[in-house]
Amino acid sequence: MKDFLIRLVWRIFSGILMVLAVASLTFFLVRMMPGDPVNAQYNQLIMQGMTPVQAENQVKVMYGFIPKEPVGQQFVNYILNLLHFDFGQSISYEGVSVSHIIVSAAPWTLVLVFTGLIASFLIGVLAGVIAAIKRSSPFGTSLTVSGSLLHGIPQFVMGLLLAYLFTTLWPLLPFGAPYDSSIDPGFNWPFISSLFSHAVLPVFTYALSSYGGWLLTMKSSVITVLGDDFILASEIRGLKASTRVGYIAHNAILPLFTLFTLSIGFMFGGSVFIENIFDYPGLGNLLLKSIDTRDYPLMSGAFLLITIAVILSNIITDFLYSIVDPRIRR
Amino acid sequence: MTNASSANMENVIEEKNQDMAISARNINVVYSTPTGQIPAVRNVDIDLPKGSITGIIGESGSGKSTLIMAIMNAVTKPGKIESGSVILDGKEDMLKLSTEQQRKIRGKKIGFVFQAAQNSLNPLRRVGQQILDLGRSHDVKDLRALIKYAKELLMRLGLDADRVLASYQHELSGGMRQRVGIMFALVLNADIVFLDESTTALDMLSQASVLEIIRELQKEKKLTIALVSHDIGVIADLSERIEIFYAGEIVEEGKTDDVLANPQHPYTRGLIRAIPKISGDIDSAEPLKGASPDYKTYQQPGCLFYDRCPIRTDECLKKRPDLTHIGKSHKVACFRVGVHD
Amino acid sequence: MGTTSTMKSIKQFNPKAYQRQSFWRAAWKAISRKPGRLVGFIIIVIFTLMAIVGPYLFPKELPIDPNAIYAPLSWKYPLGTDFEGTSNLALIITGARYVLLAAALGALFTVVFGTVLGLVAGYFLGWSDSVIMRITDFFLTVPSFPLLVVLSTVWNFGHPLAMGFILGITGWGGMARAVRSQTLSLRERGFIEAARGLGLSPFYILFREILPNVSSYIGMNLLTSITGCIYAEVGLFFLGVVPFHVNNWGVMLNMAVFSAGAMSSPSALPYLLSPLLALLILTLGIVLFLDAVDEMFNPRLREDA
Amino acid sequence: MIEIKNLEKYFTIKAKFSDRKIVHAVRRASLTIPDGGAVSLIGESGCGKTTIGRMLCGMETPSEGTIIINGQDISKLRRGARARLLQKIQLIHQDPYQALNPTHTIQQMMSATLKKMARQKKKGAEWISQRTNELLKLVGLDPSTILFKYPHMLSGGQKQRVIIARALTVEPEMLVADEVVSMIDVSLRLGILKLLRSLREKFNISILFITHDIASARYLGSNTELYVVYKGMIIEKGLTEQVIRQPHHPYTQALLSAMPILKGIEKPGKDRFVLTSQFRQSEEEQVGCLFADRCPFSQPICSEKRPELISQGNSTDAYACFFPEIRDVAAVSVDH
Repeated sequence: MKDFLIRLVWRIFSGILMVLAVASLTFFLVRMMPGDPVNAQYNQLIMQGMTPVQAENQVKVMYGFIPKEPVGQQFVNYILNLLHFDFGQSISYEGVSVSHIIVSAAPWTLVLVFTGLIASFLIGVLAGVIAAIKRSSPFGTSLTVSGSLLHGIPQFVMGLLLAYLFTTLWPLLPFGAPYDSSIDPGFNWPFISSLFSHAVLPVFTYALSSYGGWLLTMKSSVITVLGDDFILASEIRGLKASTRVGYIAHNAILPLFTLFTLSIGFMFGGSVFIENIFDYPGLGNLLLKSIDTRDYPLMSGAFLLITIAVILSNIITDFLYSIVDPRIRR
Repeated sequence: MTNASSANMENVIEEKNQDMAISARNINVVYSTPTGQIPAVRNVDIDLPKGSITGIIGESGSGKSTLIMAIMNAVTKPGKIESGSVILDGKEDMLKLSTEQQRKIRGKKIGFVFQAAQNSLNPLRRVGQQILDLGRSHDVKDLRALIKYAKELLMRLGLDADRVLASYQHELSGGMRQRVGIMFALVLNADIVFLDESTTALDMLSQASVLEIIRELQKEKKLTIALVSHDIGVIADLSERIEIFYAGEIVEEGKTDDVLANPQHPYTRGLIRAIPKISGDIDSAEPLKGASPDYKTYQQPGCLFYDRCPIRTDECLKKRPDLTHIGKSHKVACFRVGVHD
Repeated sequence: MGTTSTMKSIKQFNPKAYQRQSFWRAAWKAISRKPGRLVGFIIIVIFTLMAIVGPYLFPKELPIDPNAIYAPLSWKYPLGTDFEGTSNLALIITGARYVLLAAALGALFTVVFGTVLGLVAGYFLGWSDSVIMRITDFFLTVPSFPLLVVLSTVWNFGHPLAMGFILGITGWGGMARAVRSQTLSLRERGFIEAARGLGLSPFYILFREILPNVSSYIGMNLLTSITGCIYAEVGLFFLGVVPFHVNNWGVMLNMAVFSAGAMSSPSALPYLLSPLLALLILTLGIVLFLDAVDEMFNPRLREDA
Repeated sequence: MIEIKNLEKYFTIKAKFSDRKIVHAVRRASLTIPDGGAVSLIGESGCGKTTIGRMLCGMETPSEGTIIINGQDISKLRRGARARLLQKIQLIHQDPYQALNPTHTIQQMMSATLKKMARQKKKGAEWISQRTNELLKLVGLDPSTILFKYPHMLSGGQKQRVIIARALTVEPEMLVADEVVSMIDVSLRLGILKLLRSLREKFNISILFITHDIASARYLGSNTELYVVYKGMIIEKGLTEQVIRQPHHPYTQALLSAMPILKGIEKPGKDRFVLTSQFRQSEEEQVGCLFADRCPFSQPICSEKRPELISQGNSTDAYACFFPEIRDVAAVSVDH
């Protein structure tokens, strides 16, 4: 128990260090921008007729620091604001705080990717088991081949192909936007069904492009376990087939468990292409838009959130794994 | 012991153990490899008399482990049993039973103790849970009694039973795992037990105490034991009968002290001379010439030992000798019996 | 062994030449053993040739044809034309250089950084290991594609070298960690300790003893990193976050989807599909060829062939 | 001559994240190996015998004590000089399957070190290939068939011979042979043992032979000394044949009793006993005799005070026991 706490504290500490490192990276990145956007913003505000004090305050609200201050002071202010979960104010959505924009974009990404992740994981793992057990039969081989092909196709190619097939060639599904703009958003059937049908293609794209990876990993994991001595031993001890399959599945899925929980972390930043192609208002799109409009506070905020998600899932994975695998447990 | 009295003893033993726990005939196992078909076990007949300990000796790659896997009908790919029969208790043929019937025999009637270096336990389940899995698979009604018996066995084996049952495999040392393996082989009251290099990776003292326990349990439960090893010492110490295996064939068999005191096959003689011993004259010891059998050895038409044999003749290259009686229960596969090197 | 007699006759010449020769011969044997590998090899060779000589086959400014805007497939335009009437095939061929060169450089940076840092960390351990692994953790944790997107605001990706460098920087973490863990497990094997006991230098041990043992892993990673780099860079261009300096497949995709509206107007479809096709065929080639890599570098597998 | 004096080794094991465990692996070990001499270290796995060998090769640093090679205390030497001296002691690994680089041919392995030697001796490529052939023949291999092979094409015995030949390239004065025959087929073990013996006799190379199998220690030559190690401490020593026939320490006797009996060839010694209790790495440091908890002959004083290794009468024999008694435990030949 004491060990557990020490490790937890250590992991959280190093996680915070990591977040600070990424935060300083974005800070200096913005400072390095061609034409120094912070200064430019300040000058623009002066030109709009603000007094230097007003302009300074406005810039500070947006970026978390004032351009006239020395760099060290700016950096400290920026970090201090971050520690209060204050990511600054957006430039393109005037007067709206970055955290507000991020919080409203996150659910779109989460629902989209989480559904795709769960679906691809379940189907991929199942197919992987079958591909491993039937690896010398044509069916098993074709499963493996399907997996490697789908694994090899990049997400944006997959998205474009699916979009072409199901919206242009066979116009079965709507293309672009998260829901039909002619319908009033609200808790009514037309809106929900519109949401649903608009989500099918993006979810499918995500699921299909990650399915191959799960299949291949699960297949090789099962094959490794099948070669383990204790599987032969369980056969020679005459254990029931169902018990043996349970042994194999339990041992084979453990390595995938880590990958799965890690994927949850990468979820936040993992759908840039899909959101772009299908015009979904999630975090990935937010990041792209912020770059398009040179909305640097928004960009740093979105990027920071994506990183924090990964770091958090790393820590959680580490601890969950030590619970799931008795060999790690003390 | 004089020759006459030993022959007398043999008679008694032969009569007593007429019925065989396992009687395997004409076992052939072939491995398919990129270089061709390799007969890993060829025309092997082997009997395990009830209540006896039989030792099977062979170097690595001699096919001895394949043979006992064939008896269990559990040869793994790329190996395949080409022909043969394995009669259990003079009744059913293991190789002809349905998969489900075979499964019920494995583990329940025939116990198996794996190599010490092998991990025969599921790393993710506690030992106790795995005993329950075993019991459920073999339709044991009273699982509580099963656990109780397992504890009793573990205690006999010198282990802290409660602690072991609550442990995972990685929490046990090599010697402890091996004892747990023996418990698994015996907990369903199997009367035939196979031991495949079961003490090889253990320390001297652990090995000696494990062998001692096996000896005791065998006497008490009248077990039929087949012991497979490359270590002639372990086999000579424990077994009553001995089978010398070379390149997939039995080249000599008989009572242990008979075969060791009076070896007739040049391989047996060479092997005995080649092992480092604690007793006897060190200068008379000599390594066996040549290399251990490899895939080429298996493919020659004549005697498989030809290329390492000190007393070979041209005849040996043409034909392969059959295993023939030279005494009451002593058999040798050699054309040159009686010729000394 | 059937090769004994040839070995003897070759031995009289030059053993080193024999070994060098034997690698290429064995490599070719491994490739030609299965038709799939051969197909993969041929695809890779064709694309490489395309990248090397492609731009010389066409004038610097590709001809435009106002009469053949979005022309259908024909002998003159095997893959149709784009919004200016330029042949799609010519665009693919001339665009291959940037894509492949940047990907090759990216993969090379990835593999070189990853291998050297992984070897050093795994072999010397101690403080160099701690420092390297902390940095590796950092790069592994920061999601690389969003990072690339963010970096695109400050970095000029006009030259393939610049693109390759950034791809390498963001991608070496996984490689370093894997090479380190392989080095650690090789350290446990006796031969590294034996080499040290024999007084061989750390340089010799790192690059002559350990490196050949991870070479098949490195070879495979080189190929998979190439595909990874191609996707990442084409993706960046497709998203339009990187300014278009030169023609390449990603630019084509972006224009096709966001300017030409290929999704809704079927006439522009060849413009969209031709870069997709190029990507898919190249991927297929690399996937098929990967199968041969292990056999090329592993003497144990080589002999059986 | 190589001398070890009062060698100690502690290992710190990071058992858990927060606490550390210190293992006393070697306790005040002293031994002397003359040029061309041989010493066998006998004990169970984990008894510290391998650690002694590794300290001698410079693979581990002693926590305390001195190692003197040819009159020079190696801890007092500079790094370069120490490395040069330690190279005179070569370790032969237990596992021949792991000790050869799978990507190198035998010729590549041999020439890697021979190139260095050639540079020192100002010899050319000719010398390297000549020396390669010479050494391979010396260990009983045929250079023409083996030179361009990869390790996986050789048998375990051949691999072990290659490893010995490679160790000989640096012209060592001593070989530390750590369980060198345990992974080799029984029928081929004697060949390796005889090779080691001939290296002693022909080239005056001394041998530190580390094993758990007393029987194989007999085959290194009659003047081999046997040291029995238990929990890091040398508990008995003497000439091999003498220790086997007249063991004083109960632990030595237990080891000898544990040797399997070859029925028909051997019969057990009349005092043979089997030790059934298990070896345990005790949590806290024992005060008394390290073997007291398992010893069938222990008395109360054994767990209170620790006996020292004391020579008895003549200079070679010594044992650490309060109640030494010769027991006839080793198997003897049956006469036909």
